[in-house]
Amino acid sequence: MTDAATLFGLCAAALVGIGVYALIVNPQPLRKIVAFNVVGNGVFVLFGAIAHRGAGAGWGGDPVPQALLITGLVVAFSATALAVTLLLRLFEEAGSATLAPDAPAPAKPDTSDG
Amino acid sequence: MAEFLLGASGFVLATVAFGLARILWGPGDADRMMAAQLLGTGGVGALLLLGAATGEGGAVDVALTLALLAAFASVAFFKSASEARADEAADRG
Amino acid sequence: MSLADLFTVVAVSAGAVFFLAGTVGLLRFPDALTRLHALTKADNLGLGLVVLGLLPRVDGVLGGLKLVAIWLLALLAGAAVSQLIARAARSPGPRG
Amino acid sequence: MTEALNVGLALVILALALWTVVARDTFAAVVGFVAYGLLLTLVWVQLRGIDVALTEAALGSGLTGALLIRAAARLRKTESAARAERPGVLTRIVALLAAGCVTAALAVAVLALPDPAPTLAPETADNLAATGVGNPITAVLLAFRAMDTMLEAIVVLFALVGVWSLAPDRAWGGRPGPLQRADPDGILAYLARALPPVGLVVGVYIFWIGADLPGGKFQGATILAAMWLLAVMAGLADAPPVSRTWLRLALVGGPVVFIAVGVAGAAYAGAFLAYPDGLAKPLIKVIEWALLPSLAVTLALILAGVPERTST
Repeated sequence: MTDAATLFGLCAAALVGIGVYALIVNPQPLRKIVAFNVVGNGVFVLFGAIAHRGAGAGWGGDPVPQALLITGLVVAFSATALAVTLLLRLFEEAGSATLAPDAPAPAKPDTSDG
Repeated sequence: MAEFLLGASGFVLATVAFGLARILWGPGDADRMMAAQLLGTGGVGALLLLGAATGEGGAVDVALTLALLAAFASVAFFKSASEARADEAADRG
Repeated sequence: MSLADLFTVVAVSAGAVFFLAGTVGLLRFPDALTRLHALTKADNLGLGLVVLGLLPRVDGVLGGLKLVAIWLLALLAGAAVSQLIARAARSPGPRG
Repeated sequence: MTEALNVGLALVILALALWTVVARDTFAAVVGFVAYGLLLTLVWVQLRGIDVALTEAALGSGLTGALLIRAAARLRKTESAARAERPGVLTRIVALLAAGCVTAALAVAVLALPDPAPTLAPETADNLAATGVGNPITAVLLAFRAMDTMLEAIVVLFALVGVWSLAPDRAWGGRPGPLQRADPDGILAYLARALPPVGLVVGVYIFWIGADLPGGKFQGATILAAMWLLAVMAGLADAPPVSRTWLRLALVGGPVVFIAVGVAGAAYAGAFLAYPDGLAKPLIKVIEWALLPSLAVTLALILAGVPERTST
């Protein structure tokens, strides 16, 4: 039977696949951000499984990849937060949150702030 | 004993996972938040049992962090729900 | 099996039953407020019993304090969140 | 038994990931994602990465969840317009093929991983004593790979600069986020009074034990940031105007100390970020103490959002 590292490694592979599909198919930007996070989590779990395989010296995992994972999680959060803020500003400014080039933006009288 | 704790952890986890069906069914946002809240509490319980079964002392600290931030997402939900209502009221004039 | 182990088994099992009850309530009860009722009672008691069952197994005072703190935090969060959710569910609007 | 638990955990996580894709309602998808982040914490415990589990619990399911839920609730009005944009069958088939190929390639790679696995654990163990800290992950973050951590702290700061640069001209330098109306007797205000003192203790505790046990500055800082945001959401505190000098100093303090220690290392120990013999532990502590408040303020302000209200 499979060990935890292989099991979660395969689970991570599936997560990346699910995320890639969602990233392409979902038109809404917020859904794309979520999908991007699913891809990212898949990569992180895969890396964590590799760290777990490298267990040694009395530790449950290789500390070097685990430390890099912490760095990765923090950077992923920063990127997600920036993307979400950008999206909310777009919505505030344009009245819609779409990536379509010729989206029928609702007419907004002159309340722009330059 | 470890086997029992592990089994209990799996049982609690499986139970609250079924509760996730409420996220699927809804019908309201409130129902979905409830399912997430139940998963939060159940997750903390499962984590404590898991830590006790494997002798991983740090699991308690993880559970502590989860319990501390359990309300955070729900508070954000409530604030944005009330903001949205205020907006709607303002739109209607 | 020692007495402490027996205590753990009984308390943790009881806690698991409460989690089950909470889930059944969440899935089967007819509307948001009754579901909330089932949920808050069950998950607070469930976690409380799990914590109680694990208390004899901790080493040191700090470990026990942390376990109790987790339960108290969950109680506080549960009480606050259930009020907030109930208010959101009751207020008029297209989505409750 | 462990195996059954792991298989169950993996299946629920995959089901939730699928749900975030197929759910019609964005809010429902996002709540699914929050639950999924919570379960990932359990995965990290099962993979014996307690430090990572702590980070995931604080950042992944805590702050990210609040961020996405807030955004989904605010963007609800755009929902119906977006449904009209659904891509055609051809796009879906191509996407499915692409996703399948990626998954298959990764799965093959996972099954073909070398045995025994390459590991740096023995090297870390051999050199741990030189750093004076007991938690190998802290040693990696602040001694062996300190450059990564320094750049990471700067990246987080850049993210905040990015958020601020989205401010409309009239609000530049003002307070971030909408004004929160406080209800002093409400349950939210009660929660925001009761929780932060506990959170302060827990956050500093997680930071404090990070030298020898799982924990550290990122996890501690995230908890502190969350507690402050709770007080802001309850209307008990207001975000400061982003042009305040003390705020700017608090933001850059941690990275500046980190860089200064690095430059001092270049002067006295022969390499950037090298620690002189015997001084490793005190220097690591200086960096950690400087980074904790900076990271807490930065993370909190990233979540507080774009400056919207001119300071008066």
